[in-house]
Amino acid sequence: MSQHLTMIQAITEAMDQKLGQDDRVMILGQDIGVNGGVFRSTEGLFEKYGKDRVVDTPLAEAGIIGSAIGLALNGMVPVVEIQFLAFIYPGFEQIVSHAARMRYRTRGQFGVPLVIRTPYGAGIRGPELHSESVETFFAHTPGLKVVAPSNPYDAKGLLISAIEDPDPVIFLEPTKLYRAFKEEVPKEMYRIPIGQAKVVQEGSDLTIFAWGAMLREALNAAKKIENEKGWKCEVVDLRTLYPLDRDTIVKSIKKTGRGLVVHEAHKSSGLGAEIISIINDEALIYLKAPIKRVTGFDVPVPQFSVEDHYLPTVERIKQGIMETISF
Amino acid sequence: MSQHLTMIQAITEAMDQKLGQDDRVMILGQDIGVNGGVFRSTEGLFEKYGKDRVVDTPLAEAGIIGSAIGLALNGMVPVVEIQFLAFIYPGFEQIVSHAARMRYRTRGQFGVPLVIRTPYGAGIRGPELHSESVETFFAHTPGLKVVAPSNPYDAKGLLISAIEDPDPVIFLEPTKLYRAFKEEVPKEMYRIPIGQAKVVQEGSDLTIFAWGAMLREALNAAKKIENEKGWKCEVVDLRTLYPLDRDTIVKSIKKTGRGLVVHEAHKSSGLGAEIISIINDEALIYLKAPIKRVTGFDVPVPQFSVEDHYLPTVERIKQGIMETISF
Amino acid sequence: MEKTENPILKAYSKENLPEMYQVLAPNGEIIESIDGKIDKSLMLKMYESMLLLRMFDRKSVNLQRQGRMGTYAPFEGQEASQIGSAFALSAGDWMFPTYRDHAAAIIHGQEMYRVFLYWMGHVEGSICPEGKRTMPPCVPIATQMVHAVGTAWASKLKGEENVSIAYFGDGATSEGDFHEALNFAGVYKTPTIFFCQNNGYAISVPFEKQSASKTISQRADAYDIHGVRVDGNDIFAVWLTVKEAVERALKGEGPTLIEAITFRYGAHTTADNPNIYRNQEDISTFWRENRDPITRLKKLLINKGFWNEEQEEMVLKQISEQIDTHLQKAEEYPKADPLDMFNHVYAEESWHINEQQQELKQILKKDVKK
Amino acid sequence: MEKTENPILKAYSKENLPEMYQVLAPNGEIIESIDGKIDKSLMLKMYESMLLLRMFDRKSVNLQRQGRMGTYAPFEGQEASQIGSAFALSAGDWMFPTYRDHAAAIIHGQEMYRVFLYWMGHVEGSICPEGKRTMPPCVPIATQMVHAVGTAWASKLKGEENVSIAYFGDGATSEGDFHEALNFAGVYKTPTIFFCQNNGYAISVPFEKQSASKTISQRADAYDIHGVRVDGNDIFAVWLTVKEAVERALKGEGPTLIEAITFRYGAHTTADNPNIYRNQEDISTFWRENRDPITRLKKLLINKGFWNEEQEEMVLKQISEQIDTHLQKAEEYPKADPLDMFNHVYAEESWHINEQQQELKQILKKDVKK
Ligand SMILES: Cc1ncc(C[n+]2csc(CCOP(=O)(O)OP(=O)(O)O)c2C)c(N)n1
Ligand SMILES: Cc1ncc(C[n+]2csc(CCOP(=O)(O)OP(=O)(O)O)c2C)c(N)n1
Ligand SMILES: [Mg+2]
Ligand SMILES: [Mg+2]
Repeated sequence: MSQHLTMIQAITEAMDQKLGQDDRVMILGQDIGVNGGVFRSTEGLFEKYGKDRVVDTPLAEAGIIGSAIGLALNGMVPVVEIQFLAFIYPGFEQIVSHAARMRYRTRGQFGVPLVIRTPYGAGIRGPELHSESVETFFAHTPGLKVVAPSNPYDAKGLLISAIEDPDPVIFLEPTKLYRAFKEEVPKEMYRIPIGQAKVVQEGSDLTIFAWGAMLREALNAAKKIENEKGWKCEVVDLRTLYPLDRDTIVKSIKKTGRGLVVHEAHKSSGLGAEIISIINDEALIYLKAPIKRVTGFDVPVPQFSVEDHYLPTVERIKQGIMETISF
Repeated sequence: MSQHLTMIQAITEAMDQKLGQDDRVMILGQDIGVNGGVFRSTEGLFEKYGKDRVVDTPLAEAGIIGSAIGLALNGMVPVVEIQFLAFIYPGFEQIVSHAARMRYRTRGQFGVPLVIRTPYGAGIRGPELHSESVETFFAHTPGLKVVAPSNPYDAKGLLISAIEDPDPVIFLEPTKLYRAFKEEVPKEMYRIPIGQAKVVQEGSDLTIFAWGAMLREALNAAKKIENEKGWKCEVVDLRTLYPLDRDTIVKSIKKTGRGLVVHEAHKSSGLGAEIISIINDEALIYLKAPIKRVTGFDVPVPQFSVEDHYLPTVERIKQGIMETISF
Repeated sequence: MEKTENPILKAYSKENLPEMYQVLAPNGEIIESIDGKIDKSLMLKMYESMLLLRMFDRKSVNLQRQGRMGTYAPFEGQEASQIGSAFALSAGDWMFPTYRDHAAAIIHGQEMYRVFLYWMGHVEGSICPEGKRTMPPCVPIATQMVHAVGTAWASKLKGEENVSIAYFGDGATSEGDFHEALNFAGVYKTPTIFFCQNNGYAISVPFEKQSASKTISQRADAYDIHGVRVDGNDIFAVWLTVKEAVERALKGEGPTLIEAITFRYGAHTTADNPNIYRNQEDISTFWRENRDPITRLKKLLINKGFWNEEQEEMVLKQISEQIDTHLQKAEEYPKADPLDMFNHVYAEESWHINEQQQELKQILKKDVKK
Repeated sequence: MEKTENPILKAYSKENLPEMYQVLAPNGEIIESIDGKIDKSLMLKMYESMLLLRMFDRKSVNLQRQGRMGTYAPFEGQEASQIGSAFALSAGDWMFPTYRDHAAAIIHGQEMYRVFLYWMGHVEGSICPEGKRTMPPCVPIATQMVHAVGTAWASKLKGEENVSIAYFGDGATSEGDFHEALNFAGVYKTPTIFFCQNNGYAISVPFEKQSASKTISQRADAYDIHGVRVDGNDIFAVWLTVKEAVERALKGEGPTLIEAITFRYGAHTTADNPNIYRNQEDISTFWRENRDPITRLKKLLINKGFWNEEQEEMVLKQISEQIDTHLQKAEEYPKADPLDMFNHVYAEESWHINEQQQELKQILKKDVKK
């Protein structure tokens, strides 16, 4: 059975179904209970599952994430919502020094099956620190997995996988896409494996790597460039940001010989750098041009009146494609 | 006038001289007062400058860094010591969401002239979380500068520059080198500009990029390879990790056509990736082989009985060089 | 749907009243002598300021609704707390407000048009007038509290007679930074005032879910610093309390934690729907009718013959014009230049930022040509 | 060189004594009835355990000096706190110790040879016996406190009759995590015991520089949870206090914050030189002579005729053998395989880690060939 859902609805449904199916699953966060979440991602869950399983927590991220680690150690499967990605920092130590390392230091004796969901990214006219895209911090931390869906279908399937994963998963939800469009989403539970990218559009002239909200910009730019120049871009949705799906990345580049990474995060030490390095390792001789990065700039994500200029635009992506192809 | 100093002595001297010269300079941290620092980097300063300028703080990194931000806003020049790099996480939010952004959001009205010094890196048989090398976190944060000296001379000159810098500087001190060797260090104050790498050894066959404790491994490997194979490696000490000195990186690669990055940090999204991406951008066509990364592995820095195997070794670097040259 | 009882009503209930300092009762009566402390002119200044800032706040909510401003965090109901506290400060004092403390900030020298610019997402919305120490609104909860320790500490070290005040909410008291700030201030006896507006809610979360502790002021004891609980809708009580805290701070007696009991009538921000988590209609009406900070002062002023409806009308007209002037200034303010985002990342220029600025410049030129 | 006065002596001074729970006085006298609570066999178990762990601790310091172990954090002087508290637990309870709490951990089921392995930097030094819930030593200060909230919360949700106990020091009380943990435990009334060993110092920093507050137990009031101050060198008082906290927790009455006043005789770790920051000789001698947890119990046992020097000698010999057996086991334990570092990063394998493991394998093979 199928239905049309926004991404936020797909996310709610994933949590709803896991809560229904598995007693160990709990949702924790600020305003996620009675209020149903500031983005309404947990709407109805408090009423349905009660205050012990859908928990309005105090305003303290280390407390939330740290106690979720404890819950996970003792048999629960906590799904934490952090209200915006930048507000994860007070809990950063708990993530990096504990969640990511517990299995390792106890040689598998204790694991932390924890999911941390958080809206991320710009483009919603948010106030300061509501638009960050710091996936690099987590993609540089062994022991974590990092996921970022670009559409409702993937969001549901990836979130179910994340909740079922025995290890901590940072689940980044592109705020801008929460209600941007609806899509066919199966009613039943299904899983999209963590660690697998997806070739969203086949092409032969150049590969665009993107994820989250940038995927649509990539697709738009690809369409425009095809109309204008006739070049066919392959578009790869990475979906999992750590560990990266190297095979899909390399295979595509070997085919097209040209590539471009689009991300919201700052350019310097953004994930684009890792993708380029993987290509450098595996497919250098296939390259007909440098892999271009079209990214957020190396400035703090600015106030929203200029955020659209901070973000990669179709125009900038197109220009990147042209420069790469005419290199 | 000159003297032979270890790196830790050079660091103490830089602080001593700045404290002596500039009333606004203060040192803050755990055990840095009466005790002179757990590595003795502030030895004698408490006695010389008193408890108001060399301050034993409570055990709370957000409190230390946050109040140092306030001190900096109100005219002081705080130099904070964090006892080990991994213990910076409780203060991570203060660094990323405040120190790095204050100048930006107030359009230059308020700056944060703050230095955060911290020992980093493995190889000292330290307990868990005493050996991290997470420079990436800071090198991905616009508004910060990141510095890592590899020798006593640079340590003193860079620390004086950092203290005089109007912006926040993360000053990473390779623990392993604190007392590893002595070097001629001028008695007088001098500065090494932030943002400039240094070609430590000229060569023509391949460039090795390194910093901190890895520089010596790089030099050792270069020497060995020259003896064994006759290949001449150029060795570049990056010294400043953010912003990177692109010109020096690119110039060297254009000359040698081959490169290798050595760092302690995990490979995935380590700084090596950014260096490779800069080369990809600027010098792809000069490349005769992929730029190799010889780095810490993508695992939590392990317990010390095996840490030497986690760290890049001369053997691994040599092998990397051979693979690159015979590509 | 479980709607939690309003915890603030509990705070106001008889049992709790004894520990809550009150001077001007909700019915407009003075219940503790203010002779020689608060004169007519100060009363009028307080009153007019509250009127001004209530109008400002309502205007802002409207501007957001009309799409002329982004999300906005209203403070209606909290005027006495913010204005009473700000009135107790001197010009050189350091103020660390949150996203909701525009009334305090404006009293302390911030300009209204800047606040508009801030919520319009302008890059220059966080500047305060030259020489002022009214810091930008702090967004990450509780983080500003340690800054106010640092600035106060520096004042003390330099022998400058200034205090630092940090504003924060009831929710903020759960964050680790709250604890670290109070503890540091206690250790270094910094002239810091921790001013908590306990409006009963952190967005949707009532204080009883935030902590098992009954009051916030009691936490001062954990650090052996001074703590006070005050009726935050009583501008006299707030002013007197903060004034005393300032004096204590300047005498070297260290920090004070103040819990001001208040209430926000409206939504957490314009993006929030309070009806989901509280009986918004009932509870706001109750507060407006029984506890309003402006009404109670008005009653006093009228009783004393200091004020009448004519004056009110005139002042409201002036206020309206004043706000419009600021709005005009904000809306006519040069549009933010996207290229500005590359400035002030560092004091000095850096190659990578310069190049990225050039890159965007080229793109923007192209856009214009099209 | 300023050497700060020992703040712990102050804590032990007359004025403070009233609020510090004591049962077994330093002179070996029982000052509060323990009838029906502590019998001979428990006393002897406590005593022998303290002997064992003191020997273990001294052995460890020696092993470090001989280069057979890495840096080590000694606990000599704190045996009553650690052992008394651990004795009050049940097998299924969750324990979150720090780097200094090996006595507690060993009583709660950790094996001595594992502790040796831990400080030898072995990759398998953090495992506890199958089925036990003695967690690895926590290194980042105060971070384990929230874990003990979480595990206790889960016990409560599952209806399991277990408490969780977090060990931490006086220094840890300054971290934000301390505050968040106590607050969360208060809100969810979790069966958590926060056991603070106030040994007066965080490395070199005396508690008076850590906070302006006089005690740590008083902080419980900030969260409306239960707080107690106990003589941490009095194993009976510690045991009774923790037992009561366990009962309270299991009755659903929520968490307890316990401040146990104690002292470490030695260095912070073997890398530390305490002479720099305190009159190590004077102060340790004072404590050893006047407050030692073992001596005072021994006095009682001898007075009661439960113990004599012969027994002591015999037990010490047994202990020494027992420790040697564990040491041998640790030293003969298969050397850590460098390739192990690639295991257990995730439950499932990942290409990048597998390849890196292969890479190192090749390098190691080469090394062997040479
Ligand atoms: C560290 C952090 N976590 C979460 C948020 C999201 N957030 C913004 S306001 C708010 C509630 C604050 O409540 P309170 O402190 O009572 O202040 P009030 O809004 O009532 O004035 C939350 C959770 C944030 N800004 N920062
Ligand atoms: C977050 C963090 N900051 C700093 C350190 C370094 N450090 C290790 S032990 C210690 C002192 C701890 O003192 P206390 O809590 O009193 O425990 P004790 O060592 O006395 O048992 C410090 C500062 C750390 N491990 N973690
Ligand atoms: Mg509030
Ligand atoms: Mg201690």
